[in-house]
Amino acid sequence: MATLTYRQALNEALSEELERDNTVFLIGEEVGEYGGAFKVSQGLLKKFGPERIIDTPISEAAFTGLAVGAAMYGLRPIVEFMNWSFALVAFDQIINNAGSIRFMSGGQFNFPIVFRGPSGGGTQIGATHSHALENWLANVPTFTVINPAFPADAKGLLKSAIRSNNPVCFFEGERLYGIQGDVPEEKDFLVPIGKAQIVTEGKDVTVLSSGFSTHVVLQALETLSKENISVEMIDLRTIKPYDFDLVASSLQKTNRLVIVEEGKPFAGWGAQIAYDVQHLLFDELDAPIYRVSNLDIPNPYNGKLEQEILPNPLRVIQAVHNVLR
Amino acid sequence: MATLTYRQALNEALSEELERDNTVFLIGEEVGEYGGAFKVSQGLLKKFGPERIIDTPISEAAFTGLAVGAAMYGLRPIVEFMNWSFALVAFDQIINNAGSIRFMSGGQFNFPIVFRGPSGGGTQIGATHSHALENWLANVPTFTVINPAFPADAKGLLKSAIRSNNPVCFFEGERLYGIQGDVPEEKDFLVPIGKAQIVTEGKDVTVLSSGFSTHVVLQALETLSKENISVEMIDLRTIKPYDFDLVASSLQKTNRLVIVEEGKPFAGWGAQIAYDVQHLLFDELDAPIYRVSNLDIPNPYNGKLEQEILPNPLRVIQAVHNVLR
Amino acid sequence: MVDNISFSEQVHEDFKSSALAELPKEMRLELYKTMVLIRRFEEKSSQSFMQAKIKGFCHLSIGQEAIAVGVCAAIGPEDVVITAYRDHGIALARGISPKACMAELYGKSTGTSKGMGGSMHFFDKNKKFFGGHAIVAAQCPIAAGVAFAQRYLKENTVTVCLLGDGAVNQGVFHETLNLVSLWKLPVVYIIENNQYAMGTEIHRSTAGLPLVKKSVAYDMAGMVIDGMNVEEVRKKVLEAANLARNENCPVLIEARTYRFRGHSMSDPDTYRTKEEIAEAKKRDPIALYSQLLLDQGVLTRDLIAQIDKEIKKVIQEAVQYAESSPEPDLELARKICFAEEDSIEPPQRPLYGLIVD
Amino acid sequence: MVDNISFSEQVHEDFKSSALAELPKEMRLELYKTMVLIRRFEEKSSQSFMQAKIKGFCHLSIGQEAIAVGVCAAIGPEDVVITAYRDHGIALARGISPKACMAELYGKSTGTSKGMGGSMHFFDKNKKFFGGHAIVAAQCPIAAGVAFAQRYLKENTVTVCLLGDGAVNQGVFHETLNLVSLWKLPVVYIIENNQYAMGTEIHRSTAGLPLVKKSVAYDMAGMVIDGMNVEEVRKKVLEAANLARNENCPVLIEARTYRFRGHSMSDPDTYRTKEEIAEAKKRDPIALYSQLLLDQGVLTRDLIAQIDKEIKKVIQEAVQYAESSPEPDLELARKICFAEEDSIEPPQRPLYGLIVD
Ligand SMILES: Cc1ncc(C[n+]2csc(CCOP(=O)(O)OP(=O)(O)O)c2C)c(N)n1
Ligand SMILES: Cc1ncc(C[n+]2csc(CCOP(=O)(O)OP(=O)(O)O)c2C)c(N)n1
Ligand SMILES: [Mg+2]
Ligand SMILES: [Mg+2]
Repeated sequence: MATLTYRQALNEALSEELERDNTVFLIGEEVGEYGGAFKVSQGLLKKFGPERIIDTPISEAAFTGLAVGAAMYGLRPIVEFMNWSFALVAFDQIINNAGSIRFMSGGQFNFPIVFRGPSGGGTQIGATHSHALENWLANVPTFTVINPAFPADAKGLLKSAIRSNNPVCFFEGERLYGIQGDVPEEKDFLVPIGKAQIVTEGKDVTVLSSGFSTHVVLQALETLSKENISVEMIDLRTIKPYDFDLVASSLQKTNRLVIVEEGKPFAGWGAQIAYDVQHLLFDELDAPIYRVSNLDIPNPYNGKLEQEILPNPLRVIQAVHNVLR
Repeated sequence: MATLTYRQALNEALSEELERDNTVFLIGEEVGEYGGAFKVSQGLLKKFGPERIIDTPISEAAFTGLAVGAAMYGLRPIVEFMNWSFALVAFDQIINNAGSIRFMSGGQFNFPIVFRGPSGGGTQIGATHSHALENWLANVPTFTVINPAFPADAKGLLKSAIRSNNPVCFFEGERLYGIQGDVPEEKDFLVPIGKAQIVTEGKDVTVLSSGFSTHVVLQALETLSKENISVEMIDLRTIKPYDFDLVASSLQKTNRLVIVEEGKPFAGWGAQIAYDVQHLLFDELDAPIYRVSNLDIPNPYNGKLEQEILPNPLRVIQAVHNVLR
Repeated sequence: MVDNISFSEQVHEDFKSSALAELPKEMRLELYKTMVLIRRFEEKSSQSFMQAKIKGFCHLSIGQEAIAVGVCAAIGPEDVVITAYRDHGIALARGISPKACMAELYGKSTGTSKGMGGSMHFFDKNKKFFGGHAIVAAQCPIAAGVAFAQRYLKENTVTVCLLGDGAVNQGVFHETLNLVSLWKLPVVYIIENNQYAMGTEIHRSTAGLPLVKKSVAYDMAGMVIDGMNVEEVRKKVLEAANLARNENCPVLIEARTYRFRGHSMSDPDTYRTKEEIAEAKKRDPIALYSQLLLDQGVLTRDLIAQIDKEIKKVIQEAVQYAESSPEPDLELARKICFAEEDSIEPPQRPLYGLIVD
Repeated sequence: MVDNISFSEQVHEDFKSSALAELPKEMRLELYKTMVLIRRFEEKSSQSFMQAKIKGFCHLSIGQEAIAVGVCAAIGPEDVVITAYRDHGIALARGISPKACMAELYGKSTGTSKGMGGSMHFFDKNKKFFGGHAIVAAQCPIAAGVAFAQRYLKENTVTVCLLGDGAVNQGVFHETLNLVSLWKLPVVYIIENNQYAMGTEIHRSTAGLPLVKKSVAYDMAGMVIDGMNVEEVRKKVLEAANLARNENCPVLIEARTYRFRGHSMSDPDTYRTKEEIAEAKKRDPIALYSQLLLDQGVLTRDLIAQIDKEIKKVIQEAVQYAESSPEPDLELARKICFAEEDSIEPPQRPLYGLIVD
C-alpha cells in the first residue's frame, strides 16, 4: 500500500495503462505540456510523448468525435474534459456517436473509450461550470457511469474503465483530487465495475452515496455516531450499472434508505435507485426513502450559499433523522 | 369548438401569438418557405414575413444562442428544433445560456423563450433521431417542461408557453401531429402550465402519462376496461413543475400507481414522480409503483422491434395487472 | 458478378500512382456499371418505400452517383470511407452487397446493420465503410479520428469523408478542419454540393461561397470538381488522397452535383422549379458517361442492354433476399448494446425498464 | 469622479462621426484614467484573491486594458457590449461602478450579479453590458442575437462582442460568423489575441493564421489592430461599428495583445519564458499611452500622481463597500430563478430537493 492523493492515483492508473497497452492514448485540453488543468496527467507527456498525450484546441466536439473515430479504428482513447461541464458542447458526439454507433451498426464496432474529468460544484466557479451530469449519462443505454470517492477506487476503477471495451463516463471531482488514501501497489490492481462497497457497517439506516457525496456522508457520520445512530454506509462507486444486490442486502437489515447525490434533484440517479428499491423491495421499507441532493437552483458563486445548495452534512443528518422517525 | 389536428392546433397557437405580440418570432430550420419539416408552421411566413419567420442554416448552436441573445434584449423567440434530438448540438446554448444566465446575472434578464419540436421514437428513424430528453431538460432548475397529448392542450399550453417570461421546453411528437381533437376557439384560450388533467376517472389504479404515452395508455384502457379494471387516468401535460396535488388526490382513492413515460428508464422523470410519491405518500401506497418506459436500449430501425422497446399497450396492461396483484 | 462490385486491388495498384493515366476499358465499364447499379437500387428502394416495405427516412442519391463511384475508384480497400445518411450509393460503390443493403432497408437481421440502422446507417467494418451518419456533420470528426488512428498505427492509408453542403454550417465541421490541418492528418473531406439542404438553397444558408473557400481559413488544400463526371471525380480524389497519404496534407474538395429527387422520400420537393430540375438532369452523370463510352466505343447498345439485364437480376435477388430474411429480435438488440469484455470482469447489466414481477 | 467613468454622450456624439478626428484632451485623459483604474482594480483583486476573499476563478486582464477602454470609447451608451470571463476591465470601462464589481468578486448581494455570478459573470442590463460568459465562445451567438434584436426593433445600435484567440476554435464561433454575415447583422466581433489560451500558444492550437483570415471564409470585413494602442483601438472599432451600424456590414477584428499575468489566479504560468513576458511588457498599453500623453503635454507627472491618488481612493472605497456588503441568501437565490409572470397564471414551483418532513 502507498498513500496517494486521488489525483496521484488517477495519474498512476493512466500511466500504467498507457504503459501496458500502446493503443491507449490521452487527449484533451492542456493534458500534455501543462500537465492537466488539475495536474492529473502530470509527467505523462514526458513518459509517453506527444503522439500519445495529445494537447488539443478548445474544440471539445471535434476532439471527442475524433476519439470516437479512433476507437472505431481500434485505438483506446481516454478523453479528458477539463471540466465535465464543458462536455455540453460535445454532447452530440458523446451521446449519439459514442453512445449509438455500435448499436446502429448492428454491433460491428467497439468503443473502448473513457470520457473523464472533474464534475460537480463546491468550488465557487458558477452555474455553467458546476454541472453534475452523472444522471444524464447514466440515462444513455450503452454507457457505464463511474464516480469513485477514494484514491484506491479511483485508480482501480479507472484501470478497469480503460480496459473495458465499452464507453465509460468517469466522473472525478475538483474537491476529490486532494483527498488521500491507501492504494494497493500491484500493477494489475483493478476494482470491478458495478460493485459498491460498504464503508461502515450499521443497522439503523442505509446511507448510499458516491464520489464527493461519500465524503459529505462521512462528515455527517461524525455527528450521527455521537447520537448513537448506527449507519450502514454504502459507497456506490459505479452509478450504472449499480450494485442493487448490495443495496438490497443492506436494506434487509436496516429497512431504511437515504440517498445522497450531487446532481440536481429532478430525475437524478438517486430517483432511479429510489424507484428500484420501492419497486423491488416494497415490503422491506419501514419508512419513505429520502434523497439529499442539490437544491433545484443553479450553483451560485457565493460560497456559503453554494454550500447550502449542495448536499451537505446538515441535510444528510436531517434526512437520517427523518427516515428514522 | 373546432376539430383540429395537433399540428393545426400548434399552428393556430403560433399564429395567434405572433399576431398578438410582435416581439414574438419563430426561428429554425425550414420553418419558413418549407412550412416546417412537419408543417407545423405552414402559412406563417406568408402571414408574418421573413423578419419574423426565420429560416436558418443547419446551425442549431448558433441560432439557439441567437434566440437567447434576442430574448435578453427583449424579444420573445420561439425556437423550432426540427427534431428535439438535434438539440444535442446546441446543448450548451440551451442549458448554460438559456438555463443559467438569468440566475448568474442576479436575475437581471428575462428569458421568454420557447424551445419546441417533435420528440421521441416510434417512426423508425433510428437511435440518434429518437431521443426523448424530457427528463434531462426537467433536470435543469430553471426550465419548464411541457408535453401535451391532445390538440386542445397543445394549443392552450403553447400559448401559455409563449406568454411565459421563463424558458419553456415544449415537447411535441411526430406521432402526435396527426391526432385530432376538439379545440376551443376563443383567442385567449390558455391551458395553465403545471396542471394535469383526469382523462378517465377510476378507482382501482392511477395511471399517469404525458404526450404520446397518453395515447398508449388509452389503447391499453380498451383491454383493461373489458377486464373491468377501473383506471384513473391522469394526463400530466406539464412534466415540470408537475401537478403533484392531482396525483396525490387520485392516489388517495386508488392507492396504486403506474407511470408511463417515453424516455429511457434510468433516471427518467417517472423516477422522480415515483420518488416523490413514495416519499410524500408512503402510507397511501398499497403496492409498489410500476413504471413503463422505453427499455434501456437505443431505438432500433426495425419497426416491430422498436415498438417492443417503446412503452406499448401490452406493457402498460402488464404493469396494471402487476400493481393490482 | 455485379453483386460484388468493388474495385479490385489490381486495378487500384495500376492507377493509384498516376491520376493522369488513361483508364483501361475494364475499369471504365466498372465505373459505368456501378453507377447503374446504384441508380436501379435506389429506384427499387423508392418503390419499396411507396409500398411501405421500407420505413423511416430514406434519402436517395439519384443524380449524385458519379461522386460515390468516383471516390471509391480512387482509393484502396484498406482506406476508409465515411459519409452522411445519404449512403446507399457509396455503400454499393464500396462493394457492400446489394443484398445486405436492401435487407437493411427492409429492417432485416441480414442487413448491413442487422436491421438496427436502416437507410441512414449502413456500416461494414470489413469493407472499411464506417457509416452512414444521420446527424448532420457528425461524421466529420469521426473521419478525423480514423485518420488519426491510421497515422498512429503508422499505416499508409487514408480516410475519405463525404458531407453535404448544408453540413458546412455545423460548427463541428470547422473545428474538425482546424484539427486535421493542424495535425496534418491523412483525410480528404468531400462536400457533395447539391445546392440544397432539404428545402434551403445554398445562398440562403451560407455566406462566403464558393464552399471551397472554407479551406483557406485552415490553410488546407482545396479543390472544386465536377461531381457529375465520374472520371474527373476519380482523378481528382486520387490526387487528393495522394496528398493526404504521402504529403501529410489533408484536402477539402467541393464536388458540384445535384440531387434529382426530393431530399427524402417524404419531401414534396416544391422549393425548386421543374425547369431547374430538368436543366440539371441534362448533366445526368450516367447519361453523360454512357454517351462518352458509346462515343469512344467502350460501350455498345447491346452491352448497355446486357448490363441492364444483369443489374435487374441483382436487384431482384436483393429484394428477394431482403423479403425472405428474418427480423432482428429483442435478444439480438440487447446483445449488441455492449461489446464483450476481454480484459475485465464483465459487469452485470440489468435491462432497466423491463417490468419485473 | 472616476467612480462613474463612462464616456459621456456628448463625447460620443462629437467623435462618433469621424474616426479620424483628433481626440480632445478631455477624452484622452479619460482613456488614460480608465486604463489605470482597471489596472489598479485588478491588482487589488489579485491581492484579495491571495487573501481568499475572492474565490473560484479570477482572470485578470492586466496588459489588455487598451482593448477594453478603446472599445468602450468607440461606442455609445445604447450599444451593447458582451464578452468572455475575463470581464473586469471591459465592465469598468463600460462604466459599471468599481464598487459593484468588487462586491461581485466578494460574492456580495450588492455585486453586479448579486454575488451569484462572480468574477466571470459580471452583468449590467442598464449599462448594456451583457456579461461575462465562462463557456468559451458561448457569448458569440448571444451577441448575434442582440444584434438581431437591435435590427428587429429598427434601432440604430450595434453590438460588440469580445472573445479570446482560443475561442476561435469553438464551432459555434464559426456558425455565428456565417449567420451574421448572411443576415448582415450590426455586430462587431473582436478577438483579443493574447497569443495564449491557457497554456496553449496559438500556433499549437490554430491552423490558418492570422486569425483575421477567418473573416474571409464568411465574406466578412476583417481588420487587424494593435491592441496595445488605446487610440488605435478606439479609432478602428469606431470604423467597424460604423460599418456594422450604417452599412449592414458585420466586422471581425483581430486585436493583438498580451496578458501579463497567468491565465487565471491559479495558473503557475510556466509555459512562457520570463524573457517573452518582459519583451511584451515593453509595450504595456498604459506605459505607452502615458508616455505619449506626457510627450504631448496632456499629462504631467503631477497629474499622473493625482490620478493615481484618486484611483487608489476609488479602489479602497470599492473594497470597503464589498467587505461591508451583505451576502445573498437562499431566498434571493430562489427568487431570481424565475422571472415574474405578467401574462399567464404563474405556475407553482416547488423547490425540488428540499427535505420535506
Ligand atoms: C444537427 C442536425 N440538424 C438537422 C438535421 C435534419 N436534416 C437532415 S438532412 C438535412 C439537410 C442536409 O443537407 P446537406 O448537408 O446539404 O445534405 P444533402 O441532404 O443535400 O445530401 C437536415 C436539415 C439533422 N439530421 N441533424
Ligand atoms: C467550452 C469550454 N472549454 C474549455 C473551457 C476552459 N477554459 C476557460 S478559458 C480557456 C482558455 C481560453 O483562451 P482564449 O479564448 O484565448 O481567452 P483568454 O483566456 O486568453 O482571454 C479554457 C480552455 C471553457 N471555459 N469552455
Ligand atoms: Mg445538399
Ligand atoms: Mg487568449
